Formats: sequence, C-alpha cells, structure tokens
Amino acid sequence: MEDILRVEGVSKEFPGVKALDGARFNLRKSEVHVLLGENGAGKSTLMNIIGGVYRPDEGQMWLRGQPYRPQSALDALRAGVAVIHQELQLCPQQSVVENVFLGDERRRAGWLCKREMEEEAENLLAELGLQVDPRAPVGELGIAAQQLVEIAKMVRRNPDVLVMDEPTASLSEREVDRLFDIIQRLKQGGMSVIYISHRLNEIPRIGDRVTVMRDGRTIDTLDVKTSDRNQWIQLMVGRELRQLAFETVERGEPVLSVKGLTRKGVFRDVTFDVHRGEIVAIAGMVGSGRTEVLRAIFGVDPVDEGEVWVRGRRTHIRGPADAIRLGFGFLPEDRKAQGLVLEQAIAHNVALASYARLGGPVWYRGRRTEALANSYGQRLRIKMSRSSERVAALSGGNQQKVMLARWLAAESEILMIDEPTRGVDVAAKFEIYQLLHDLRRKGLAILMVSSELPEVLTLADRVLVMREGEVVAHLCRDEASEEVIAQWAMAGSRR
Amino acid sequence: AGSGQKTIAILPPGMTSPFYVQIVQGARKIAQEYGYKVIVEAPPAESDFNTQVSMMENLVSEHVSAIAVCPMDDKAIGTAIVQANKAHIPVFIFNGLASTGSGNVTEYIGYNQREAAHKLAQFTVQVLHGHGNIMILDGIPSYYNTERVGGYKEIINHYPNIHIVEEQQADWLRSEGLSITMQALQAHPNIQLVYGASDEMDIGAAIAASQMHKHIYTIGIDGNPVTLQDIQSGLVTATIGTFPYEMGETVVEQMHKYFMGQSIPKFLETPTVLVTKSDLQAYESGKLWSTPKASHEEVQM
Amino acid sequence: MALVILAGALSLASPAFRTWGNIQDIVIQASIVAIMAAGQTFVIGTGGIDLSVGSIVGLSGVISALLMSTDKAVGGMGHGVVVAVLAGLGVGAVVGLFNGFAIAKLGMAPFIVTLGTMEMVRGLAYVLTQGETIDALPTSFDNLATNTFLGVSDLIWITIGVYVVSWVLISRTLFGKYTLSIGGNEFATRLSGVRVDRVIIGVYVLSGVLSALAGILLDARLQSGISTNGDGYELDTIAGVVIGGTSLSGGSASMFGSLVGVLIMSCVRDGLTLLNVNTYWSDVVMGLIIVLAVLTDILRKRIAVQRWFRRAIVGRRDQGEVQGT
Amino acid sequence: MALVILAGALSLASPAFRTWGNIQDIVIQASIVAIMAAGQTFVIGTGGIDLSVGSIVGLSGVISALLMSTDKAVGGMGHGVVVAVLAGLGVGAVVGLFNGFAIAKLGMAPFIVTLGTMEMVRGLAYVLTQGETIDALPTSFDNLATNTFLGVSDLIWITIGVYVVSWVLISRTLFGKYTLSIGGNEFATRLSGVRVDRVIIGVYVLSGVLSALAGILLDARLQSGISTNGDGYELDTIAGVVIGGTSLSGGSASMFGSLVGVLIMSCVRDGLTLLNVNTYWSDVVMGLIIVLAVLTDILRKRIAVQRWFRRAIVGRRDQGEVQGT
Ligand SMILES: Nc1ncnc2c1ncn2[C@@H]1O[C@H](COP(=O)(O)OP(=O)(O)OP(=O)(O)O)[C@@H](O)[C@H]1O
Ligand SMILES: Nc1ncnc2c1ncn2[C@@H]1O[C@H](COP(=O)(O)OP(=O)(O)OP(=O)(O)O)[C@@H](O)[C@H]1O
Ligand SMILES: [Mg+2]
Ligand SMILES: [Mg+2]
Repeated sequence: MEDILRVEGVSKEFPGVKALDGARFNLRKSEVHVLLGENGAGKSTLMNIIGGVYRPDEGQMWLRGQPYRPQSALDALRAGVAVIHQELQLCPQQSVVENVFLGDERRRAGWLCKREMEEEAENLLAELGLQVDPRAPVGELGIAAQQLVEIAKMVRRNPDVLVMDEPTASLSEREVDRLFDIIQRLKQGGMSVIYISHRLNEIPRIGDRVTVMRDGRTIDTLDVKTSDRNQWIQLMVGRELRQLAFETVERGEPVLSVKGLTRKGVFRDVTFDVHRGEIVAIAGMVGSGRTEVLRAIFGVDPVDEGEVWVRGRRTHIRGPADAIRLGFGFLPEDRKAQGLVLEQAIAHNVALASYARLGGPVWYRGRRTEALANSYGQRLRIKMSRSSERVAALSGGNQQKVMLARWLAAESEILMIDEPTRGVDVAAKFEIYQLLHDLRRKGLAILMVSSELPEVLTLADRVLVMREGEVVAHLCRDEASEEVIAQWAMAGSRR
Repeated sequence: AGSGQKTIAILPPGMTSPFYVQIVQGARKIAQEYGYKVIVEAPPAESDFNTQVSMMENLVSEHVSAIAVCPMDDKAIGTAIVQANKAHIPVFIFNGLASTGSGNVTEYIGYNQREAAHKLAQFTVQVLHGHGNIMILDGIPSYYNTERVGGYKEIINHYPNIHIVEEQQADWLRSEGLSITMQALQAHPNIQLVYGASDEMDIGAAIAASQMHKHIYTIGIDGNPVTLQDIQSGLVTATIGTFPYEMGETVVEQMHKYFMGQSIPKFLETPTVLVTKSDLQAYESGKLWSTPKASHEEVQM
Repeated sequence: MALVILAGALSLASPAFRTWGNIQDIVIQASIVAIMAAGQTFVIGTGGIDLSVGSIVGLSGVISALLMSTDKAVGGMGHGVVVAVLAGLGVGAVVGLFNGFAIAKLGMAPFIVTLGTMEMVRGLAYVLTQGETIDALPTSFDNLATNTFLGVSDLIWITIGVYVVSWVLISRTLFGKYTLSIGGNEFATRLSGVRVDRVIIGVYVLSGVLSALAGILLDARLQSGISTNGDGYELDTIAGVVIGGTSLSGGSASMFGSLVGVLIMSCVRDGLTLLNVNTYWSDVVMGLIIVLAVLTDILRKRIAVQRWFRRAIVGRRDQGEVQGT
Repeated sequence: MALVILAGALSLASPAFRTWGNIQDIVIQASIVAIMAAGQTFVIGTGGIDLSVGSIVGLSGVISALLMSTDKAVGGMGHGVVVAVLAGLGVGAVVGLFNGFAIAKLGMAPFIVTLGTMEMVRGLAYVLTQGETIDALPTSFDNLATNTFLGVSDLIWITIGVYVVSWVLISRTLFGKYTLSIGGNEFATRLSGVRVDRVIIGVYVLSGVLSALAGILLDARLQSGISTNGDGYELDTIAGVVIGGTSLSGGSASMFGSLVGVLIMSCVRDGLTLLNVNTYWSDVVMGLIIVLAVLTDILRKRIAVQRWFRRAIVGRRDQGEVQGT
C-alpha cells in the first residue's frame, strides 16, 4: 500500500523541553493509524506540525510523495490535511452551524446559504448522536457536545488525511460507537485517519496499525491484529504495569447526603448518600445531567428544591467558597475553561485552593507554594521542567494531573470529580486509580462522574445511573456491569 | 539665558483655537523685530492644568529670559510662578487681569472680560428693546467663563423682561454650540438671541439657527478672523473685538520695556470694542485699537 | 427597549420632545457618532477597539476642508468637492490600514496601537491647520447638512445607508462571519483556514473610512474644518456600541443595537436640554443613564437566559413540567 | 529598556535634560499619573479597566479643597488638613466600591460601568464647585508639593511608597495572586473557592483610593481644587500601564513596568519641550513613541526568544506561535 503521508526525523524544541526528537511516522492510504504514547510524549506536537500550526526545527515531510511544508493551518487544509485538536477550538459565541462551517461556508453567488448549512449541520450532528439546535451558541453546549461539533466540523471538509487528537476523551459509549461507524465509513471512502487515544480498548475496534511514541521519539509501529495491549503498554511506558486489584474497604458513616435535589429543567429529585471510605460513580449518557448535579452541590448553580447534608448537618452552600470550607473539592470536566489558569504557573494552579492553609489569609508564600507543587508533581509524576512554568505549556494529560493535585493539596474530604482521567495515559490512569483508592482507604468520600465504563467498574463501590435528569438506578458493585449500566442509561431514550 | 540673544517663552493654554494662534503670531512678529528667540508651548487639552504647570516648570529649569503665560487657571499656576521667581525669571500674564494664587507676577496684560461682557449685555438690551428670551452657552468651567457669563448676567438681571430661558455648557466648541442650540430652539422656539461665551460656540449657534431657518441674534466674545468673516456674511450678529494679534504684540513690547529697565504698570488693560457689520472694517484695519492703559486688578465676583 | 421607555418618559415630561422636528434633530445630531459606531461595532466584534476614530474625524475633515476651501489665507486649495471627499475618505482608509497592519501583522494590542494613532492623527490635524478654522467651503458642500429628500435630512439618509450596508456586511457576508469568529476565538478561526489578518485589516480600514465619512459630514454641518473636531467621540462611539448590547470581549455584534445605543445617548442629551436641567447636573444624569441602560439590559438577559435554558430542556425531554420560578 | 535608550538619546540631544533638577522635575510631573497607574495595574490585572480614575482626581480634589479652604466665598469650610484628606480618600473608596459592586455583583462590563461613573463623578465635581476654583488652602497642605526630604521632593517619596506597597501587594500577598488569577481565568478561580467578588471590589476600591490620593496631591501642586482636574488622565494611566508591559487581557501585571511606562511618557513630553519641538508636532511624536515603545518591546521579546531557543517561534498573538496566513 502506498504512503499518503511520511514524516522523517522531525524535531521540535520548546523553551526548556525537547517535545519531538527525530520522530518518524508513515500513514497509508485508507488506514486508521493509532498513535500511542504517554502524556507529554509529543503526539499533539507532531500533529500540530502536520497540521501547519507549528514549524518543525528539523526534519521533513512528504504528502502523496511530494515534499510537504505547510506554513499555516490554511496550507494544510488546502493540501487535504485536517486536524481535530485535542483542546477544543471553537468560537463560543457563534452558533453550531457557524462553527461547523467556519472557513468553508456554503455560498451561492456570494451569498451565504443559511438554510442549507443549518440542515446539513443538523444531519451531520444527528449522525454523531447530537441533537441540538444548530442555531444555539456553541459555548452553551456541554463539553461532550462541543467535542462532537468539533468532529463534525473537520469531518465535513472531507480531507484526505484526518487527524483526531483524543476525540473520545469526553464522550460516552453511545457517541463513541457512532463515531467509530463514521470513521469506518470514511475509511472505506479512501480517507486516512491518524487516531490518538488513551483508551486502549478502542484500538482493536478501530485501528489498523499502531505507532508508539516515547519522549519525542518513535519507538515502533505494529499491526493491530498481530500485537496486543500488553505489548503496547510495554512500549509506551518501558515496563509492565502490574494488574490493579483493590481490596474493598470498610465503609464508614455517610458524609454527604443529597435529598430530593432539583434544578428545574435540568435534573429532578436526585437522592443519594456517599459514605466515608467509599467511591460512588455517576454513570449516564452525555447530557444526562451528571455534571449539573455536581455543580449544584458545589454551589456553582442554584437549586430549586432539595437538601444537601454534610456529616449529618443540613447545609446551605451559596458558592464554591462555602463548599470548600465544608471539605468539598470539585474537579470540573472542562479543565481549560473551568479548571486551569492557563497562563499562570503550575505552582499557582496546584495551590489555588489551599493558599490560606499555606500561609494564612494575607501572605503569599512563594517557596512553600513551589515546594507543595513539586511534591505533588512527583507524586503524580507530572512531566514538567519547573513548577514555575506556565500550565499552558504542559501536555493535556499532565494538565489533568495538575487539576487533581489542586484538590489533593487542599486535603478535601469530599471529592467530586468529573471525568477523572480525561486525556490521561494508561500509566498515569493506573496511578490515579491507585491514588483514588488510597484516598478512599484514608476515609475520603469520593463522588465521581465518568463516561468510561471500565473506569466506573474498576473504581466504584456503588454506581448511580442517570438518564434525562433523573437517577434511574442505584447499583452496588456486584450488580454493575457494562451491559446493565448501558441498559439503564439508554432505556427509553430513543425518540 | 544666552549671552547675546534673549529667549522668551509664550504659554497659551492651547494652540487649537484661533484666538491664541493670533496672539502668538502677533508676539512672534514683534519678537523678530527685537531679535528675541520665541518658544511656544501648549498642552494638548485646554483643561490640563497639571501639564501647563509642568511646561512652565520645564522652561524655568531651562532659564529662559522671560515667560508669558495665559494660565488656564489663575490659582493653579501659582506653584510655577513661585519657581520662576526663585530663578529670577520675570513672569507676564496675558489675557487675564486676575491676580494669581501665589508668586510675583511682573505684569498682567489683558482685556477686561467682565467689562466686555457688559458691552454685550448692553447690546442685547438695545436690540431686544428691553424684553425677550435669550440663551447662554457656557464654556468649560473656569475663570474666563465665570467672568464672561457673570458679567453678562450682571446687566441682564436688571431687566426683568429679558428672560434667560436656557443656559448650557458647550465646552467652548462649535460642534457642541450647534447641537445644543438646535435642541434649545426646539424646546423654546421663542428664543431671540444666543450669547456664546466664546466665538466658536456662538458660530455653532448661528449655524444651527440658519439651518433651522430661524432669524435670531447671535453674539460672542473673541473677535477671531473667522468670526469677522461670519459677521460680514451676516451669519453672526456681533462679537467683542479683543485684538488678539495686538495683544500678542503688546506682550512682547512690555517684555522689551522691562528688559530695557523701563517701568511698567502691574496691570495693563487692552481695549475691547463691540464689532458688528457696520464697524467691521474699522476693526479689521486696527483703527479701533487704542493704547493699552494702566489698570487695576480684576476681582472675581 | 430601553430607548422606547426613555422616549416615552421624555415625551411625557416635555411636550416639545414629541414634535417631529425634534425627533429628526435628535437623529441628525446622533448621525455623526452613529456612523462611526457602525465601524466601531465591527472592530469590537473582533474583540479589538479603535480609539483613533475621533481624531480621524478631525484629520479627514481638515484635509477635505483644505482641499475644497476657497480661502487662500488658511491654505485652501479650491479643488472640487468630489476630490476633497475622496481624499478625506482615503485618509481614513490609510489610518485604518496602519492600525490593522500593526494589530494583525505585528501582533500589537489594539488599544495601544489606536491610542498611538489617535495622538498622531490628531497632531497631524493641528499641524495642517496650525490651529486655524478652515472655512469658505463650497455651498454645494455645506448643503449636504441641510438638504432633505422626501422631507428627511440627507444626513439621516446617509446614516440609514451606512447601517443597511453594515448590517448586510455583518450578518450576510463571510467578512461579517469571520469578524465575529475572530472575536469569539481567533486561534480557532485561524485553524479553520480563515485569513484572519486580512479580515482584521479590513475591519480597521472600514472603521477608518466610516470615521472619515463622519468627519466630512461634520465639516458640512459646521461649515468648516476644525482640527479639534471629533475630540472625545471615541468614547461616545464605544459607549453607544456597548449600550447597544455588543460585548467588548468580541464575538458578538448588534448593528441595530449600536444605532439604538447612540440614539439613547443623543435622546438623553436632548431630553436634558429640553427639561432645562442645570448644566452641572447633566453629566451626572448622563452617567447614570449609561449605567442604567446597561443594567436593565443585563437583567433582561438573565431572565431570557433562564427561559432559553428551560426551552432547551423541555425540547429535549418532551415534558411539560417546567413552570416559572 | 526603552526608557534607558530614550533617556540616553534625550541627554545627548539636550544637555538640559541631564541635570538633576530636570530629572527630578520629570519624576514629579509623572508622579500624579504614576500613582493612579499603580491602581490601574491591579484593575487591568483582573482583566478589567477603570475609566473613572480621571474624574475621581477631580471630585476628591474638589471635596478635599472645599473642606479645608478658608475662603468662605467659594464654599470653603476651613476644616483641618487631616479631615479633608481622609474625606477625599473616602470619596475615592466610595466610587471604587460602586464600580466594584456593579462589576462583581451585577456582572456589568467594567468599561461601561466606569464610563458611567466617569461622567457622574465629573458632573458631581462641577456641581460642587459650580465652576469655581477652590483656593485658599492651608499652607501646610500646599507645602506637600514643595517640601523635600533628603533633597528629594515629598511627591516622589509618596510615589515610591505607593509603588513599594503595590508591589508587595501584587507579588507577595494572596490579594495580588487572586487578582491575577481572576484575570487569567475568573471562573476557575471562583471554583477554587476564592471569593472573587470581594477581590474585584477590593481592586476597584484600591484604584479609587489611589486616584483620590493623586487628586489630593494635585490640589497641593496647583494650590487649589479644580473640578476639571484629571480630565483625560484615564487614557494616560492606561497607556502607561500598557507601555509598561501589562496585557489588557488580564492575568499579568508589572508594577515596575507601569512606573516605567508613565515615566517614558513624561520623559517624552519633557524632551519635546526641551528640544523646543513645535507644539503642533508634539502630539504626532507622542503617538509615535507610544507605538514604537510597545513595538520594540514586542520585537525584543521575539528576538530574545528566537536567540535562546533557536528558530522555534515565529510569534503570534495569544497562542504563542501560530504563523500568519
Ligand atoms: N506550546 C508549548 N510550549 C512549551 N512546551 C510545550 C508546548 N506544547 C507542548 N509542550 C511540551 O512538549 C511536550 C510534548 O507535548 P504534547 O502536547 O505533544 O504531548 P502529548 O503526547 O500530546 O501528550 P498528551 O497525551 O498528554 O496530550 C510536553 O512536555 C509539553 O510540556
Ligand atoms: N445529546 C445531546 N442532545 C441535546 N442536548 C445536549 C446533548 N448533549 C449535551 N447537550 C446540552 O449540553 C448541556 C450539558 O451537556 P454535558 O455534556 O455537560 O452533559 P451533562 O448534563 O453535564 O452530563 P454529563 O456529565 O453526563 O455529560 C445539556 O444540559 C444540554 O443542554
Ligand atoms: Mg496531546
Ligand atoms: Mg459532563
């Protein structure tokens, strides 16, 4: 088979980091080529070079046998290379249609064909399983819906080479299935896809070949059919990962009790407990209201009815500050928009919720802050050169670890985590699982939302399933399986 | 101070109005005759007191031979005058007869603003035959505005049948004068005369009236060349001729006398005349100019 | 909305407010700033800001006036009206080009670039006039401000024309779409293959040209070119645009809103004159109105957002259990 | 950097520039705006903007002057200097509180809120003075502007004090950290339990108080309270802050940079006076300097980065290094 894209010896250095160090890579026509690597291995950087966003310091690329040197995203798009970036790149105030068609609008005689574009966008998104008003501003959609819009935007351009950088990081099973159907179809139509993901169980379902990267270098390329998961992990992290086996922990008294919580039009009559030493997971489809429940408990959104009890006391949380004083920690799903102060130091982002504990309500203690960040950096293996570096310079997975570090540092007793391992590599994922388990053993109460069912099953003592704003099932560990959860999540939701 | 050539500084509050441009031109002409070097400095905005004070301080530290300043505010300039005094640089105030907050001024040269306003008020009474409705356009709050508007009202208030139906601030600007007058003429169609505390505001009022096809009297103070043309064309009714060009000449004349060791009065009042279409030519030819006379401090009321 | 309430209140308070002549006057007075606000709306739509608009009014007004004035004493050159107007518009375009280039190509912050050009351009206007008023403009030109067509002033027609064109541009053309996309997320827009630099330059040129047009019309209205013309209008235009509902962070634009915003301010000024409010108090009232206008808007939107949210959910759930809170 | 080059060039061009007295003059002249710029730096650090600072200078100056003036004719009340100064500062705090409240609690855009208060506060100053200059201030007060300590003017000492405190606040306290964090990502900061509203209100109050201080010092310098004082200073302070390297989009702040930025502008004005540049040209030069100062800074950063890290970065606005299309 012919190579449509070939990359040889590409290097790229950022202030203080060598992100790529002689990476090579080849993409055949009509294949789905999976790119694997730990957080910070250089995958996104390589894709940015292919997509014309960065210029390589060294190295060469060929597209369809011709030298390929894109100077801008426009050049790449013109050459038939489209990139769905890891961090969402949408215009929040613009409508769904406007985003889907941005830069490639349908026109007739110079005038925009609004109606046609709306219809096409609606159809395309429906195929991906998203039913939204195409005229609604994208910023008002949840992150999963935004992800689908971003996918639709680039798929619509029908490029020869489509790069997908962690497209499924915030999607739940149903959307992933649909996406894979679409990828299969595109592949049959002759498109070549570079697919990046940290969800290893997706690879056999979608991939033809796998290339593993480590520390900016290409380690090896394997055929998916003739290799297995352990091999990939071995190549990625350079060692075997031991199997996770968590012993169950004696659960203590209830720490958080939610009774009949209702936010009109969003979720209704949500009731559950979380005990000390317990992990409760909320599963459900995208848009089922899981995130909103966490936000409401944390005092970000107002609630219309219902009570929140903490350690046997009724509470009135009016804002995050109140919640944090009660021992809550909340890790939002959209780390870029809601989690991180991107242009500021890693240390600041780690310490943001615990400054007052570091040095009282007045003074900022620079050295203690950095020491704190460094110690969590080591514990969570955050790949960074210095803790005074900007968070924006970290790879996606490492940014996620910084977010987690913030709440660990704040010594929260009730941790609410929305998608704990979004964009985190396997090794780190295991580390985070281990960590959450350790926290549980120390007596924390953990409430998490996850769209990855294996993750839910690995971690959770109990599973709540939400559908259309209501809790439809309480499952204990033994009752829960992927099939049962999926059934509850989807039952009756077909329109 | 250079050994041979003397350097003098002229500090108007702004160089964007024709009035000060005329003064500077007059001053430059005489300075050239006497062989003085002239520095002209003005802040970008006519309300920036601090910058004017700063500019004067800079000139003091440059040791110019004499400074003529038209202060934006007679009190605020005090600090700078004190500094000039310390450096033994004589200070002349032009276009103002009100004594400054502190410091010693060598000579005040200016016309009597209040008296000029009186002349306009008398003209108003005359053309309206003692009864009618009038409107006043104020400038930015300052000594000049206080004197010109206060002086005008002093006389008008004696005539109970003349009503001031509107008084608005037009910031010394033609464009503001225009729009405010338009609005006012809508609200009070019976306005017969508009008094602008400066020519530019008054011309704005005149344009507004002509665009609304209304025939009203429009009167102002300054006597700028542009205004004179508008009087010629019948747009504007009258102004107070204040001889800015001649005032500029006088300033340098007085400096020269001072350098020569001649005695000069503390207060020197330059003449003003009411200019209408009939005596326009006489004013323009300078025939109406009379020698400035020693005077007294103008006290704010 | 706010405009209607305001107009109603003022009509009640002062009968003179209600007259057709007065309404037309308000619009005429607003027209100069309104034309500039149309350009500023585009600029703010990209998330930028153009502080140089006021001084462009001064400079292009002065240059046009110099070219067509017949008064040699002030430097008048006696050219034709058409030449003068085109030159004036050209000046606006050049300043806009400079702004756009520095912002798009050199990556400078719009605020600081246009602050710099504001000073430079104003200075040039002073240099050219040396503080003199440029008068003796051709009558045919002066008439621009007084002529009417179908009983409505030419100035109003021009303003309407500018807004119709601007509205078409912003909502019906790619240029408009890209303008707002850039304001929403410049990087994403660039990644989508849009020539962001060209759009940004275009937006500033447009703002420059419209300001120049405003400057020329102001000449006609004042029957002269004055270097201080338009001083401070930058804040008026921005206030108008923001009162009209366009967010300063970019990404959205309401052309009609900008027009209304400028009209509100003009209405208030006019109302204050008509009600004979003390000069010293009028600034206080003006400031209050600005704050209140935006505040009502915010409160109104909050309610609207709540409503939208409910609708979205109801649509999704096919359930009728949502009631007003 | 730019300041050093500039000062060097001016020293060469005009020997008078080099004198100690002149340098001190420049700093004194800059001090009023510099004090305001310190407050503005905090505000801009949160991603906001405070346009009301100039009019606070006017109002608090007028109120202080009225309280301590011994001239009954203009409304002087003859209170003590301390009372007057405290009242003046209080006025600044109240206006800041109003701004902060409207922005933090009502969610209004800083630009529009402070534009509104700018008008209102200026109007109040007019109302209080009715256009009169308030003089006859106590000598002990006037001396503030002329006294020296260790041969250096009190004004300079106060400015230094303000900057030292501001620097400590921004870089050594949580208030400062939170200020910049809000500018970087307000929502994320709120989610981390920071009482964002309080910080924002604090920032505007600080800006108001520092502006009030500037207004009181300006009174001392001008030996009188004048309602138009501080007119247009809002743009000067913002320009100073931005020239100093603080980004208008918030999240960063360079206190030292703001001081340097204001000094650069003051230097240029002074230099233009000393070099006897035609008044009409000085605005042009001033504008040019603003643009060039920021431009050299951008280029310098680019070159430095390129040097250290080879050809890595082509340089683009927000995302660091996307190439122009
Ligand atoms: N703009 C940047 N400035 C500085 N350093 C950067 C920048 N972008 C990436 N890096 C660094 O380059 C390295 C590679 O990052 P990259 O984003 O390519 O990783 P990745 O393989 O995509 O990881 P992940 O799976 O977490 O997304 C990381 O160490 C990261 O910190
Ligand atoms: N498939 C969809 N159809 C219609 N609207 C959707 C869909 N997905 C998301 N939305 C909109 O986005 C909002 C938030 O979406 P988000 O993805 O955050 O879901 P969520 O309710 O937080 O649940 P989860 O955390 O399970 O994804 C929803 O309230 C809804 O308005
Ligand atoms: Mg990545
Ligand atoms: Mg969610």
